[in-house]
Amino acid sequence: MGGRDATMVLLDENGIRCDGRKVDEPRRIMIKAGGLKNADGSAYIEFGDNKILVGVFGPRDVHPKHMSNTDTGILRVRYHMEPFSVGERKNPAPSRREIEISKVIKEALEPAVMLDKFPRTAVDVFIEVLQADGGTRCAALTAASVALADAGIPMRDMVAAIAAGKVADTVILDVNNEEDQAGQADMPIGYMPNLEKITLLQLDGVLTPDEYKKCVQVGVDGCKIVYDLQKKALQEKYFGDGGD
Amino acid sequence: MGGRDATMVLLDENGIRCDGRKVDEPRRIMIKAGGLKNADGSAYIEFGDNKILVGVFGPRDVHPKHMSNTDTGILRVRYHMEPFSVGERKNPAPSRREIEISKVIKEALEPAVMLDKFPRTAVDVFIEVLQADGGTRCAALTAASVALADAGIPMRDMVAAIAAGKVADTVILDVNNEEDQAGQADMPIGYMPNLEKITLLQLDGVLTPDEYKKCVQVGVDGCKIVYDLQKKALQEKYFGDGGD
Amino acid sequence: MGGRDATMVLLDENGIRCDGRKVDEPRRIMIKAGGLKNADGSAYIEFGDNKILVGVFGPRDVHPKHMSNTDTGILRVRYHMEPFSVGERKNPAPSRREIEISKVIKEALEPAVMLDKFPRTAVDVFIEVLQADGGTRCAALTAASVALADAGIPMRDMVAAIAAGKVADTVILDVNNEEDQAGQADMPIGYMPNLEKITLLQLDGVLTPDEYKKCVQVGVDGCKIVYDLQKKALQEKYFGDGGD
Amino acid sequence: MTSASVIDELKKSRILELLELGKRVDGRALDEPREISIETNAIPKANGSARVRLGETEVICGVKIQPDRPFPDMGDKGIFICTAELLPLSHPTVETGPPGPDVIELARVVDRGIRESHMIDVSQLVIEQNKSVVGVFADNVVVDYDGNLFDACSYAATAALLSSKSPKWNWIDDAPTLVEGEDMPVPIATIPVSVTMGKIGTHIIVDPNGDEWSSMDARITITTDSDGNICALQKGGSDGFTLEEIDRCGDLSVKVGAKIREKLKEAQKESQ
Amino acid sequence: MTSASVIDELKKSRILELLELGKRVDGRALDEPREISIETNAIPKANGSARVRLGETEVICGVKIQPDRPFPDMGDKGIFICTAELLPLSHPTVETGPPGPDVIELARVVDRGIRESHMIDVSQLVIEQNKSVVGVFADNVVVDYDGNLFDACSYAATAALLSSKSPKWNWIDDAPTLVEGEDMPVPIATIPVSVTMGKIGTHIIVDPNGDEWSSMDARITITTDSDGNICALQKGGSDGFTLEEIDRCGDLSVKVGAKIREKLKEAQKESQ
Amino acid sequence: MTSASVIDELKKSRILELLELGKRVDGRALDEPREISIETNAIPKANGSARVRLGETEVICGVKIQPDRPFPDMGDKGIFICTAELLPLSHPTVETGPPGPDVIELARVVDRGIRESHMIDVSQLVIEQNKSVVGVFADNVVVDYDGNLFDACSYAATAALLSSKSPKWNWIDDAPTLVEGEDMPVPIATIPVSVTMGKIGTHIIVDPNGDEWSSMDARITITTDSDGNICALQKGGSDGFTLEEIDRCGDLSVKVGAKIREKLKEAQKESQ
Repeated sequence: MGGRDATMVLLDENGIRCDGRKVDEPRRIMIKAGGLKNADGSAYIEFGDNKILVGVFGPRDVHPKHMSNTDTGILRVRYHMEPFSVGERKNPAPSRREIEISKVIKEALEPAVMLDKFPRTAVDVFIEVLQADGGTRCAALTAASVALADAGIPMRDMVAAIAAGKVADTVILDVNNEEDQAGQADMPIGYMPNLEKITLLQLDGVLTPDEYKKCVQVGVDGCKIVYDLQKKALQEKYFGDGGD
Repeated sequence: MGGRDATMVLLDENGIRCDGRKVDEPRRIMIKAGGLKNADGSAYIEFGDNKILVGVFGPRDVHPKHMSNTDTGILRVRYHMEPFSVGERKNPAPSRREIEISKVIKEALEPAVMLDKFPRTAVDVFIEVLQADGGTRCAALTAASVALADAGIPMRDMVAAIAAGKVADTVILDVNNEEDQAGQADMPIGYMPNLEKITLLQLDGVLTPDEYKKCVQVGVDGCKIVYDLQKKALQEKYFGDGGD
Repeated sequence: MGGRDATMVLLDENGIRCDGRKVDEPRRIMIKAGGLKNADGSAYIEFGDNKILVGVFGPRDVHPKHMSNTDTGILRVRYHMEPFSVGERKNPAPSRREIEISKVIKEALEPAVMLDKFPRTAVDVFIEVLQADGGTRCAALTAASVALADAGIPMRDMVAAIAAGKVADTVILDVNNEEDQAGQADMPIGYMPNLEKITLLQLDGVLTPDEYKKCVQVGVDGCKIVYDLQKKALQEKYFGDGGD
Repeated sequence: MTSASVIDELKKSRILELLELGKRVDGRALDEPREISIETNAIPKANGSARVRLGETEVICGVKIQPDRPFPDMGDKGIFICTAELLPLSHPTVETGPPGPDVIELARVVDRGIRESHMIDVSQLVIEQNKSVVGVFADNVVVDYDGNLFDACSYAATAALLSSKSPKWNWIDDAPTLVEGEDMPVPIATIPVSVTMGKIGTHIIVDPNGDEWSSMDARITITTDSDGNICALQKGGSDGFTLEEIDRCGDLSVKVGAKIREKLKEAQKESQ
Repeated sequence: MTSASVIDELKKSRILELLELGKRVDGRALDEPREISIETNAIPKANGSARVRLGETEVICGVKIQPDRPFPDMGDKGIFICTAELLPLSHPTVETGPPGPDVIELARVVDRGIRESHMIDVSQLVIEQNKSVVGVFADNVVVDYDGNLFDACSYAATAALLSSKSPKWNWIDDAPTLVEGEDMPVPIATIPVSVTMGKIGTHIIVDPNGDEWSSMDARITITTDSDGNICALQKGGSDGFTLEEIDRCGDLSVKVGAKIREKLKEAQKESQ
Repeated sequence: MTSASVIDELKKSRILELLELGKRVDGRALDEPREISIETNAIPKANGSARVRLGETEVICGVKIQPDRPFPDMGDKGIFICTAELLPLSHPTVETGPPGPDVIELARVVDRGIRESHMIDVSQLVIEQNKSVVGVFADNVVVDYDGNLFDACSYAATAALLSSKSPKWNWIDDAPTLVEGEDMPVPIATIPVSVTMGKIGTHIIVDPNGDEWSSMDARITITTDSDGNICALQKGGSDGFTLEEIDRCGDLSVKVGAKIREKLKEAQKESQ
């Protein structure tokens, strides 16, 4: 972070970003509920150039038994990147980055899922990144919420996610890969619009206290846009339309 | 496969191979039943320059219990090469090749073993390649059959094995290391002569459909030669003679 | 071993060693009983430039159960070096050397601990080498005995440890790092002064049979010095003085 | 993917009953593979890719092409590696963690079928002899499981390779240096096609679906090349084949393989 | 460190009860961190080191500085890596073996806080461009656990780095060669301070101790630099924060961080 | 190899009873090793090899000699590594998988005995200083277990090394290049012999067999060189030795070792 590549123009004099977007404009987002045949629920998302598939199984028995909890269900999340999803072929072994993101997404989903409705059992969320651009964790979290809903898991709300950030001293919405590499800050945000709670929040890069507050606000507003697309995807699957 | 080394003469004008054999002539094969003191059954084979030791334990309890099967016994096979068995010292960790060959040999032995006679238990076959030439899997499978018989495991038949192949556009029996490296095709075959069933079959290299059929036939005929040597080895141990 | 570095003067004409000590003089040894808050017992030792922390837990339940013993308690020891404890940063994965030393220290402590007093349970000894000089295993064993005593584990005796060795054809006490690298022999010794038993003994390097016997004697005498310091450390903690 | 439940036993009986009448559970002829759909360039950022559906089995293959160091004593040849992985979302029984023997065999058989056909001419993949070569990695991931991963992965990898464009590198200042704008197709010598057959009782069926897969006694995967020659084979499962059955499987693999090769050629054309 | 015993439930009730009255179990104000003691040069043979006590949590950090090969495409930058490990003597529940997700997250958050602040100017850590760089490794080990390892490890690593002296190497005969007697401080650009806050019910508390840690619903770790800017953040735990709470935590991190930065500066001075 | 069954207890009582009478279960004197048979060149394709039977314990050692890169700061020395592995066919209790502490100790003690004797003169194993050296790898595999693997592996490795022929390499074009037809014996400086003694009650016995091994309270392995000096030692087991016992074991190792060294020399002669 922090002006890594000074030669790239991230924001031109008209306030237009390197991929033609305005500062508060998200990339193209396409969400599809369902699609997988064997999973209990699934979703597919294209978020800019990210392509991510999520499958959900459960509630189902936990093996070994002692990993289960008599009071509550447990949520298990695996975030995984395909070898061909990134620039240089990724080693198939799970990286420390993948393990951390799995944990962060799990904790972002937990407030949304009514775990107490299925004690002793587990719900498994398998996230597969087929093609990665900037912001895979937000795209993954967004799709995971839809897949959980598609699986009929009881939920308090859905988590919508998008990143805010800073390039050329300007707060922007939805950081892409170039902006993440060459920009000044990247702040992924996951938000439940109905419950008004931020459940995922991270930051890499330098922000003044004021920029920090602005980023959070811009991110939360962006999540509301994403949330509408999540609902639309579910409506399309279950009612055959886009909610119009 | 496929003419890897054009400079080597694999078959001369008199139909003699690089190690002096005729096209349908196996290498020197020596099989000994028994030999190990702690194993329930064992065998040692020299097949050309291959030197392979096999030990069998069981039927015995399975740990952990849930790996066992109440209806049938299970066969477990480990094919393992010593660090000093090959040209360049082998890393001691099990390779993917060893794991695949273990599975292929296991499935080649299963039709011969009366697994239903020992439900809930396991028979373990440990194959140790002390020195490798071409065709270790055939030699190993041949010796494993003898070791199982030596352990008194109830069997429908023994599996005899040998490779057919193609060098200099000619179908040959019992591919050696040079022929495997520089030749055109290698087809390991495992065969139960009494039940007339092929239980191991693999192929690397290019064959016309006619050559394919000829290879299988040549391999099956070779297995019958190996089978006689297996029986002789058991007779030698249990009746003190070579069955003559 | 064996004169690895001929240029270093390990013993001068006055019988003074490279760090100014006499041949039968140990390095500065400081032992502190207790110190850790969560461990059931603990000790800290500075032995020359070695700095080692030991924590003890137990007797406590064993998981999985089948690892426990209905007749006796079990002792488990882990010897572990921090990445920053040695010259070149150590890879965090446990090395084969660490696994062997863990076993050697465990077997050196077992004769001192009344394992039969706590059947079905385990006592865990965790040794952390913060800074390594020559002789970490002796320092670790010495501190582990004190930590076991501090945890109130019933003991027959304490094990005191120090190395004897050979430099410039002379038998010496308490081999330091330079003497270990450039000297002729290193013999770590663990000894229970009350029970008069040697419970740890290793040797790297060449000794005549006479030197061998002399080394053992010098080491045993050194252990008695260490033993007094162990007792003093416990007295200081439990009676507020150094036993004077 | 093993099982021994009552339901499974009933399924197997039903499958066998139908086979005695010359029929299959899904209405196919015994020598008829399921419908194949091939979508190339599913992963645009990869150098090549394909999403293949074989009935309800679905596989995505992405190809990455990048400079690599040659293997010892192989300094005049590039590298080709094909892998296969069962994603846990493909079936409720799939476990995460290191691959077991089944998946290792799958990956090695798919790799060998393509490698032994000499589809990729690795002698053309050298940047600087003994120092730097081109590595071609075709990684398959299974996203939905309904039997016969061998063929589904093989078709996905082959289609992905046929659609691949390789960048070009020159050897400058002791390092491989990318030459912009010179992407070229990967050098292809033949199109391998694997055909997997299951044996249930005494019946041989082509392209077993998931229920057939868990009911079968043995299987055989035979790969043929564009000349109709046989270039790789793997027998599996806990029963054997007669000599006559092996011959028949060979013929089937040539016949069925030829039809599937046409589909792969079509997909290649569409990708360009 | 998870638990669900009756005692734990009682503890949580008691903690929450007190918080309703504006009090904490150990008498601190809600925005008050525990006492911090910093001892530098605890490991004299390392290039830098510190032993930090945050209440009864205790961490030792040792810094090793040595030549290394640069990461690919990063030939003009040195290497900085910060790790964290829970030693099994730090708490009866700690297990040996490879680190679990909790410890991996801990290490990565501590590393990122320091890395993103640009504390270490890695562009000055080059011995020979593209061939040899200086690697700075700050390894934390936890020797006593009483909650909030994020901050304890962060302070230990920062104090250890502030006290570090780096050897100098020249590039001679294709190898990095040590120049004797030219040890210099590591190039430091700013002093990052992480502040971790827990959320219990609707209360935000700074620097949760062990009992508070196992009772809290969510947490947030915010790192600020010497300019009072925010440079890294990690939310954790199974609940969320309101927008207002996030803003408040940002303000708290600046305010509390500034005080702790003074302590780190003092420790740096004492170490020289 | 641990056990606590009733049979084991009975065996131990019987062994101890006999020892009180000065006798052993298999009729040997207390200071008498079992019969040793040594067959060299058991693995003709290796650079050296031996199959050693010590009573009913049987070990095969193969030596591989090949160019390698030197260890850091050891550019003027070749590499010698000796390993040991218990094959699962050697005893019903042996498990596959990564080696446990027992096997790691075994391998390290066997390696150290040979290494510390300076048997192999590694300073002669340099192809090109700092760049390429000769690596000598002596890998032991245990094929039948009946106690005292320390000595059986040590004799197998020593006999295999004594029978080894090393190829020669020259440094040509920045690579080690094999010189045909110049195989030479490995440079040998001394012949180490390890002697392992068990302590049962107050009795010291040489070369414990399997039943004695599982009954003994402690053990000691002492390696001597051709000059009759002691060059390596390892105490093991859950009891201690008195000073007097340690002295006596030293004497025994010299005396017994000298006889075994003669057998190794014979085997070396026969191998040539």
